[in-house]
Amino acid sequence: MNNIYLYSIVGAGLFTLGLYALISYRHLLRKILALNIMGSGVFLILVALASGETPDPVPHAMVITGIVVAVSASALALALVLRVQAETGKAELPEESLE
Amino acid sequence: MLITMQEYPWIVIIILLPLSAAILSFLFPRRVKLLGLLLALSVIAAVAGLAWQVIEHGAQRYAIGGWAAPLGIELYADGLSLLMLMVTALVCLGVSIYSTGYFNRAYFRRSRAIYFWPLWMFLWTALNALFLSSDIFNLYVTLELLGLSAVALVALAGGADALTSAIRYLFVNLLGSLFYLAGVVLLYHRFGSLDIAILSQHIMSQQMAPSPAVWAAAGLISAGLLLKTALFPMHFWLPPAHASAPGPVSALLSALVVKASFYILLRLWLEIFPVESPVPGQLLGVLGSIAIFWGGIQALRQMRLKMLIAYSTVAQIGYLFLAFPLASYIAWKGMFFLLISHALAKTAMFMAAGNILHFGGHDRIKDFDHVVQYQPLTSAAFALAGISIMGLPPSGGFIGKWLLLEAAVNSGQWWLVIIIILGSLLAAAYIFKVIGFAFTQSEMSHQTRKVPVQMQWTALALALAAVLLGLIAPWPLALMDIGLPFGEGGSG
Amino acid sequence: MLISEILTSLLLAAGAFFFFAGTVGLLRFPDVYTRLHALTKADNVGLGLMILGLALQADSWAAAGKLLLIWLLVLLASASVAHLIAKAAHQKGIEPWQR
Amino acid sequence: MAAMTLLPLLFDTLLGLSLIWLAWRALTSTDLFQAIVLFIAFGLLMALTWVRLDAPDVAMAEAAIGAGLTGALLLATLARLKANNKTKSAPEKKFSLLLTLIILPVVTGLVYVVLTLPQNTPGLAILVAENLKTTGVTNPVTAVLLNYRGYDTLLELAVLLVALLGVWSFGGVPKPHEAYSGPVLNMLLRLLIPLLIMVAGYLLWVGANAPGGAFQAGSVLGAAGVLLLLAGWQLSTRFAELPLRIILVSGVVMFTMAGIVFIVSGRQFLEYPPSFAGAFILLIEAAATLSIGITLAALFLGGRPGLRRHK
Repeated sequence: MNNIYLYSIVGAGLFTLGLYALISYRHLLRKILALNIMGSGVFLILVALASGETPDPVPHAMVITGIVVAVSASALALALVLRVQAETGKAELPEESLE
Repeated sequence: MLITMQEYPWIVIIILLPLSAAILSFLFPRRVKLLGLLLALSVIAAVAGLAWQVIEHGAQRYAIGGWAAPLGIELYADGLSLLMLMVTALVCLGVSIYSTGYFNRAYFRRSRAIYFWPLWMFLWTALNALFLSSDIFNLYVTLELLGLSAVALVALAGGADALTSAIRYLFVNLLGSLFYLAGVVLLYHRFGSLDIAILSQHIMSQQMAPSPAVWAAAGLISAGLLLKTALFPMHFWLPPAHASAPGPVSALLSALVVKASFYILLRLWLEIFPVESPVPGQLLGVLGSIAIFWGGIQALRQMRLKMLIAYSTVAQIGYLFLAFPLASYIAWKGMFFLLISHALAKTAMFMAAGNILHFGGHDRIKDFDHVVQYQPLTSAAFALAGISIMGLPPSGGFIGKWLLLEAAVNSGQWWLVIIIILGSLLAAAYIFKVIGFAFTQSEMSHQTRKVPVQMQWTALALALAAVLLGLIAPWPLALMDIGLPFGEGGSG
Repeated sequence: MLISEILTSLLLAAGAFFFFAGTVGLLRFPDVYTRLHALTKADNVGLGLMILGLALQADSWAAAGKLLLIWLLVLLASASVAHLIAKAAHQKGIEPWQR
Repeated sequence: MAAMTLLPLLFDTLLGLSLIWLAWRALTSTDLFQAIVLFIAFGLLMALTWVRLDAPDVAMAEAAIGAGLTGALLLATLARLKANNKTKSAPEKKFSLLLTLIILPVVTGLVYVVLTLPQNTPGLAILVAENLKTTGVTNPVTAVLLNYRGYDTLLELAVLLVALLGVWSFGGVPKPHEAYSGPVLNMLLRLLIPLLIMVAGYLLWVGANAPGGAFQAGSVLGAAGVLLLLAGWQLSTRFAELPLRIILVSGVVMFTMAGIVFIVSGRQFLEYPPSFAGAFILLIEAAATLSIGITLAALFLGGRPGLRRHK
């Protein structure tokens, strides 16, 4: 049963790895990659904890829904990146002024 | 065998109406404006039907697919969700009339304008589904639907700053949803169910210290939702997004979209999170008060009217969080009433700003040119909405702030009293600044454009509604008592 | 049935060896064309051996047939992809490596 | 005996470590193209992990949508970005020390909390299994997706539609891919496209009682669409307007109409009559497969097909 905990720890690791990359990199494509990896991390925790002797199908359905939502969000984000680059000439977020 | 009038499943009809209208307006782009008006009227009728059912028989629970709670998804309509549905219906009626004037050929490129209607109706579907759902994973899906349609609507304006603020808004939305989902995962594996009612029974029943999973879930969900509600440290994305969006879209964002994630936080906070220690409440109260000051001061400094109104939203959201340290029965009701009146007032304000932008071609406050003379209705709308934001009697804002003051005095937290009053003074300052400039004329004259009449009247009507809300206050306040959080389980 | 298990593990080992050879080729060879050559050749043979080994364990002829279909598909895909990459590289003007 | 139980553990740790390592390399590599390729490899390893956690449905969805389609979208965007932008952006770090101080407690907190969660709680598995008979399908995941939590799937199809609406609302004429239509690609198309469509049909049909279903079938159909678009195939403008839109919304429309039919016949919204449940689910899944496939291909195209090329 310890592979449940192994994969959920890997999931937690992916979540925080993605969070770190999302915040620290300015290129928009990297941010989209980071978000996808964070999503995979959360889904991994969700299914890993449910994979005991009686595999629970509800988390599987939730993850499939999550994957489709993630791909639609990524598609919208990528189209936006192209538009931002067309308008502002660079595919990076301007330096956020925190006021 | 057609089911009789009372048993009409209004709760489902309210979600299906905007969904089918969105699909129809996607299929037949030429008849979008008619569809928008028809949708607004039919949803108001459906909300009235649901209101009648809820008042007669109390909170409504509807198991979708015929499967009861732990297995299936349940919809739940009580006083809180009913009020939110009513405000959404009112605001969206105003937006549908306003948009027939705003998105005409002269002002907005036709190829872009036809996408406003289906996206807006999907946003309305997401709002209705969110206010009625009692399943936390379903709330995640509605939050995503809400976020994606809001981002697409912001990007509709098409300028460089609109697009950069749209993509920043998208990343903030996705990050918030992922944090929320992480919290849902922990709750599901701890209690084996996704339904709010069942979860609250589990958590309330085990009186011993809640396990770390519940605390972590509460923290993650709150962090995600606070990011989406733009509370003080995480508000950086709101002003550019709300200011650079098209007129009716910024009204929708400030009035409803930001409140939707707050609504979920409120419902989960009252029913699921076992908050014994006052520390989280105090923390939210402190962040709220900093938001009031920060938003107010930044609003005073702004050159552009729409940025000023966006920062006023940041400040008013701070007010909503003042109820958490009080956590008394009056405080929750006062805060919720403030939420409703702010929705109406802020929609009227952004519509007025849209009119001025449409009239003069710019919204630089310094260069307002005879706005009062040429745009009497719009200036009146802005002034009336300002009364409700400032909290002057008899407006709804006044009643909300008064109840909060009362709760603060009863619980003896005087620092809150001071903050509420100072916040109102700050609000008065930046609103009078705008009204002052409305009377002046600027040196350089620029050619003005005629503002369609329906845009002016809707702004005025919603501003009037925000003010008159204070007069009919007892009815909505009584309505809040139906259902869970305030009714039986009301804390305090 | 000990024999089929031994046979399967032998085939799997051989397949793994070919994959290993393909990877070494990828790392060691100087330019894109030779790497493509090494990868597609070695991996296809490796996969063929592995599929053969697994087909022995398959519980029905239909499953064995599906495994074979997988191998044919991979053959088709990797051959045409290798051609496309080589063509794109050539159009980009990458000269094949001369000693 | 110990060796046999050790092997899966070794494999799992190896898989877990390579997941983390691939994700780290993908996020911090200097070249964006390399980052995307590593991300696709990460997606495939994720699919392998789902198989290890005995979730075959999720594995197929992850491989087809998570790795395949998202990778194709990323590569297409990078190609369009590369046209006028340097992609060698070294990932300069900003306030990284402060960040690690924030991130570290988050990860330790998460790991600690995950470890305290009780092991193999059955969750809703027993409930799903008990009522499986009346759902009309025997594959529990399809039962949850289409019957128990069908409302989630309806909203999720709406999310996909909103994403497409957003992409179309940005305007922008889709730059036609410079078609590499050489003889080899055409031969590949002639063989693969019919096979992909047949596999999609098979996945849709088998979804009722084995891993498969609307989303996996839809993504295979989407992959076929992407392949066609890459070969420079153009949708004739006659179909670009209403017929295309009807197919795009067919999934959501079929789901809602079925729900309304159930209400009119006196049941709850989306409450399938047990005797016809299987037939209704197959009907809805067929419409959903079609709309998901075409939507994913249209997302890859990145703009409204059939737009007049006004220069």
